[in-house]
Amino acid sequence: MMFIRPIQKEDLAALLQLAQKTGTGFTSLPHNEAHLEQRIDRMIATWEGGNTLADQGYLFALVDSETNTLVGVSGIEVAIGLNDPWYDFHVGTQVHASKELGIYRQMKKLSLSNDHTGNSELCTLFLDPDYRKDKNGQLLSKCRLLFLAAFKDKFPKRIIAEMRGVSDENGRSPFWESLGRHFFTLDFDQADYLTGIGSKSFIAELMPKHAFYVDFLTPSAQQVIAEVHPNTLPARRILESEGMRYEGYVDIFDAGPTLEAYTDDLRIVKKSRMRQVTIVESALLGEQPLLIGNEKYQDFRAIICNSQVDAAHIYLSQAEADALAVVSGEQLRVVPLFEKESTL
Amino acid sequence: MMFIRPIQKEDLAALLQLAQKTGTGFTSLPHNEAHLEQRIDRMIATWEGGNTLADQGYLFALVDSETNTLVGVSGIEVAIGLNDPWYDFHVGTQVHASKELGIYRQMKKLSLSNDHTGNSELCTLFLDPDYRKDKNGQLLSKCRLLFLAAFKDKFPKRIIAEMRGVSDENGRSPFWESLGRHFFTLDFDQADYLTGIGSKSFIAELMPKHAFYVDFLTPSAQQVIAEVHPNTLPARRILESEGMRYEGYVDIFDAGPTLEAYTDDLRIVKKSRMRQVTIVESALLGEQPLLIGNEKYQDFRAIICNSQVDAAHIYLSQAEADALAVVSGEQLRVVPLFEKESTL
Amino acid sequence: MIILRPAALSDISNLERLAHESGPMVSTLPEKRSHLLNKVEQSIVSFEQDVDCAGEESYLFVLEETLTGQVLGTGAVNALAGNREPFYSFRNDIKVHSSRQLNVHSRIHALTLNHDLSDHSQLCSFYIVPALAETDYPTLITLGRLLFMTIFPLRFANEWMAVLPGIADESGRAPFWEHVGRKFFGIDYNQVEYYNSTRNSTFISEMMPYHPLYVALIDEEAQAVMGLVHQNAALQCSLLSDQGFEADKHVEIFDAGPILTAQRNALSLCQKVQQVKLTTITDHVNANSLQTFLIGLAEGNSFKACLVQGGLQGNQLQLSEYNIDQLNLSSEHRVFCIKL
Amino acid sequence: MIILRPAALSDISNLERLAHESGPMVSTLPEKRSHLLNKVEQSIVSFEQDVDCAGEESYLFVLEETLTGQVLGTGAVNALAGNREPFYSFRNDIKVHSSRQLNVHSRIHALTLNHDLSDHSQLCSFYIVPALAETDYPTLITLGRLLFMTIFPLRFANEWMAVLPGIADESGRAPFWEHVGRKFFGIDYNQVEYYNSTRNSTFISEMMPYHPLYVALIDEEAQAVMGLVHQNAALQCSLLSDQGFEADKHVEIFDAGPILTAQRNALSLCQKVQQVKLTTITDHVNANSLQTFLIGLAEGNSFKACLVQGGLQGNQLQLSEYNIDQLNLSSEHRVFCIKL
Repeated sequence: MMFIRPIQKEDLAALLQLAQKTGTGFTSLPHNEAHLEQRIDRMIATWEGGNTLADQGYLFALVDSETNTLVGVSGIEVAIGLNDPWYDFHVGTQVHASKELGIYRQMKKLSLSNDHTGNSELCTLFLDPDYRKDKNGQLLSKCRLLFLAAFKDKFPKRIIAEMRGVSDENGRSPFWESLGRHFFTLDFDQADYLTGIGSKSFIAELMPKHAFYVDFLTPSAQQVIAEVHPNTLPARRILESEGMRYEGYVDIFDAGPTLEAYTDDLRIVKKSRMRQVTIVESALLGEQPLLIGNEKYQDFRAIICNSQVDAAHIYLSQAEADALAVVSGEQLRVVPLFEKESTL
Repeated sequence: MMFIRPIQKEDLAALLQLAQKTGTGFTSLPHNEAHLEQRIDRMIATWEGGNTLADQGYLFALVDSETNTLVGVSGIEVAIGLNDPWYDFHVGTQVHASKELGIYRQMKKLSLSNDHTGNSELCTLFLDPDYRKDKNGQLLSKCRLLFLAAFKDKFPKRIIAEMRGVSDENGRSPFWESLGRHFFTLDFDQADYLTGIGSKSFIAELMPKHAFYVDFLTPSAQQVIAEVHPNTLPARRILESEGMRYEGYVDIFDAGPTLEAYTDDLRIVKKSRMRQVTIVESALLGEQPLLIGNEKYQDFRAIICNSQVDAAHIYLSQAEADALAVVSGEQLRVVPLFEKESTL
Repeated sequence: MIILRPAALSDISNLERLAHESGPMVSTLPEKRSHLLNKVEQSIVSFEQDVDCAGEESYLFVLEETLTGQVLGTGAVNALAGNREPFYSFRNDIKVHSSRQLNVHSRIHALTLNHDLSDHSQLCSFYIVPALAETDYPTLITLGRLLFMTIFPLRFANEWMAVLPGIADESGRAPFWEHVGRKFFGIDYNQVEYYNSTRNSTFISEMMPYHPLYVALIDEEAQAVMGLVHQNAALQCSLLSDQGFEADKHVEIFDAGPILTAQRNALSLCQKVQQVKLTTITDHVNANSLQTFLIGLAEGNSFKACLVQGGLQGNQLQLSEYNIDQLNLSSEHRVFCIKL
Repeated sequence: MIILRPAALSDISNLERLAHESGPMVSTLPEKRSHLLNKVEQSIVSFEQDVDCAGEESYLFVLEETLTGQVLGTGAVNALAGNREPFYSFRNDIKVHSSRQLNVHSRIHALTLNHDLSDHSQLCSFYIVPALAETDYPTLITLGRLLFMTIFPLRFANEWMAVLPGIADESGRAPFWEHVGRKFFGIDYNQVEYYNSTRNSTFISEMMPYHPLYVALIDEEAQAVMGLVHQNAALQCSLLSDQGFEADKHVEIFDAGPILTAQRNALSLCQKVQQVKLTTITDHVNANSLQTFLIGLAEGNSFKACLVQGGLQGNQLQLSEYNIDQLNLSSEHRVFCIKL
């Protein structure tokens, strides 16, 4: 069975191995042992209550209980931009109009912004390619929202997620070629790597500080603004189905969209309900897949299963209860896995 | 009975009389006959299908059926900023940080924006003071959202409403005194009047074109950013309960908040349902006040009443059906008047 | 004899013809009769007024062949480039972007819409018929105006400038406009040049960006022509450069043509001009020793200039009797000369 | 005799004392010994190098009483204000906001962070002990440096500038800082001046606004001091102004003190300086006819300057035998003088 738990110190080797499988455009899990170890330590310190807001973050591990191996991770940063500034481009509208000449022009412009300072960020989702099946991606992505629903008071009221933008098979981003390259002599790959190890703000210092018009970019750069890489489309769809939306902010390097929402508007926050655990010998299949998580902050667990559920109870097998680290009578947070399913 | 209908050519005199009762800070219903006549003509042309998008707008009249008098109006502009540019200030965040000096500063800045270009706008709500009772304000405000729910395809996907900002009993706006006055020699009253008659963009041309920091405004100006005038608080609460939110844009004169939403997110759009009219001799009171509108574009009507309603029907008295311009068997759009009420 | 003199109302038809010939190259010489008439009338008023501080005056000169009365060229001076309204240009600013960790200071060029030159006096509306392009008369039009400005310093600012036409092809396609202005206006270059010559400049603040435009983001074809002068104005450019005008960091906003600026006192003409008395050439002067002089004749507020052959001795400029006759001198005339 | 000469390593202790005395007024004279040492070493290297284009050189002079070896003042010149990094200032721009319908062109002042002055040569680190404030020696420090720059033109840019301290009270409270810089930095004026003298300027681009700051929105107390010079620097200011320096549209970014600029060739000192031969005063010269001269002695790359009483006849400057002895002349020395 696949389940989610907090990252642990012992996960370093597995995480490093996982990082090796990522490619260009995946900035937040660089193959760099010192960086990853520091990251794990910071996450553990957060769970232990030892970090200031600026340093708080959570990283969740997807574990295969059969083999007890870590096969994926996903994270939340609690409040971005409080150490290094957080940059993105705001896509604004500017109208140039002259009544006398009878001309009206509506132009898109991009301006460097720190507007998401202090928001939470969904980040670092990576799943071992061998496990890209059976709703594992759903679990890895959505467990974060379930955690957020359970511990809402530990998060600010807005959450964002940066989506990887368009690049070609050689890792060339049309947006970077048209914009960033003029301001910076690095290749996109290098810029991307620096970003992954937390040097994004260094690079942002060299980027255009004044607003500029989209019309001055190459057509291929214009086309990819707020578009995601084809491989990222499923991830985008998952988050959009959960209530996150593109609201006019894009990444400064590849122009991938920033999705955002008020946490209160997230489907999982609005629709998840508490149910009491009843352990049954042979669990009957319910009518729809459910995302289920416990309410234990330091030993958070989440799984997906088609359990039977009624107005007060959820019926689990012993194995499921074990994966969730609960015993009969405890409360679990439960929500349909998919938006389209009926409410509880 | 109070009911809503489209504005008519014959309403000019009544509208002019109503305009006389508004005060400073109510910019969109100036006491100016030519302006009001033109406005009515433009609205009628919209209903008759004769206007380009830029000129489309709707104005609804609240009528007391006892006396057949017009006692209030409320409007929607379909797509703002397509003739004259639409300006507001975007409230952004800028972070100044130096690792070496160990300094981190988060500052708010305001930038002139045309970002709402092409959005719809809820505008021009005014109710005769004698009629400020019995949910008349609710009807006048919410009938627009009901109209929008019924004719969604005629509107863009986002809608905004500008809320009147803070000014004192003499009509002095602290924000204007701290900012606008330096760039413009008019009093706030005059600027306000020019805005009402559609000259807002002339004034915007003189306003600061570059972003500036909120910290440079007087404390009293800083305090009123995104705050509404006490008299406008009820209007703000109504719109917020319907799903509109302040999202970081304020008026360039008085810094009143711009509320906004995707039309699809509006409660009335999401929760309104169709019910078939059944006329009953003596209508029984249902459990909650309902907002009810017909589906007739050119003869739109809306009322509030506590009708009985079941899964398929709504039970109305003859007088109510008359006010709604429907007969038995026709379909009406129905939604609980208040957010807190149970769904249909 | 060919002289440079203030335009008169009787020149209107001739000016109309020249404006038509000159086409879009001379944006400040409008084709429309009513606009030309305004320009001439404004010039007449400007000459008539006593001025002790540069203001809204605009002085229009024509090049006239005095025997036939033919008008062969034009040149104007605006006392202030931005008199009733700002004079806009693009300033090529350099912005340094610094990153401590990367130890980089990049120098980024950006064009900023500005009106720094509004308080400069402006040479404009230069045109000469093609037949005279290779003669000394372009020099007369250009240096004649500088001489006028030198002799009447109170009428002008201390800083002078001239906007030279930038690169555009015969069909009126200007690369800089295509890649910059067109994005904001959506109209042709000829069209905007016409608006520019006939409307007040408010439309520029309405339509043009107040954000700096990063040069690196401008199409290379347009970058390549920034600050380049149209070949038709090459002579103008070198005449002004020889005098001490320099292409600073400003370019014209529509075609990115160069804008030359100078401090009055730094101009060689201002340093070398001298007031002289005209005398008739005495027999013993050798014709070979004669040199070409630009002379300016000021009488009250009026001014004309021409080129003559003569010999300078002290403050005596010796001319042929024929030349002196043609100049129609009165005792009120002050005469200034400069050797070319 | 009191002379202006290049700083030597042996001056460090004296400089430390002066830096401590001068306090925050002279931001480019750091109190920290290691920084002072750097500055002196950089100066020594700069003097030793043959330079044919202004670069990273920085020249530090001290005012020395030669009998006692006491150091009584300092003055430095940076070959380029922004050598390895940009030199930032606020430029007071005027923006015109136009409205067609209202027929208004408002002129709006805004301060823009810029580094236009990076390529200017910069006079800095001026300090003199209070006891000499009323003497001619401040003049020696200031004009002596200008003379040095004039004699070694290849070492400097053609445009020179000096940043003068702006208004601050004795406790180090600068009104401009309180209402502007403090909003961005959240620290005291003394603190930022210390950073400014000891750190590279990247922190300025990190902390200061790249948007123009509208002057109208700045507190009036701060507006009132923009471009005003601190009373302690009034003499400096008038010395430089007399030479032809002008307060342009730039002010210092922390205290809004004036920044004076000049073109080298426009300075009266550059126009009047002459190379001379020193001779001994002959008996028949009347002591009353002696005048005060600034003289500069160049030998190879080295330079010193002092004030003397003498008489100038052609290219012969006659001094007393005593003075000539003190100057320690060699045959290699080139001598320049200017009458004060």
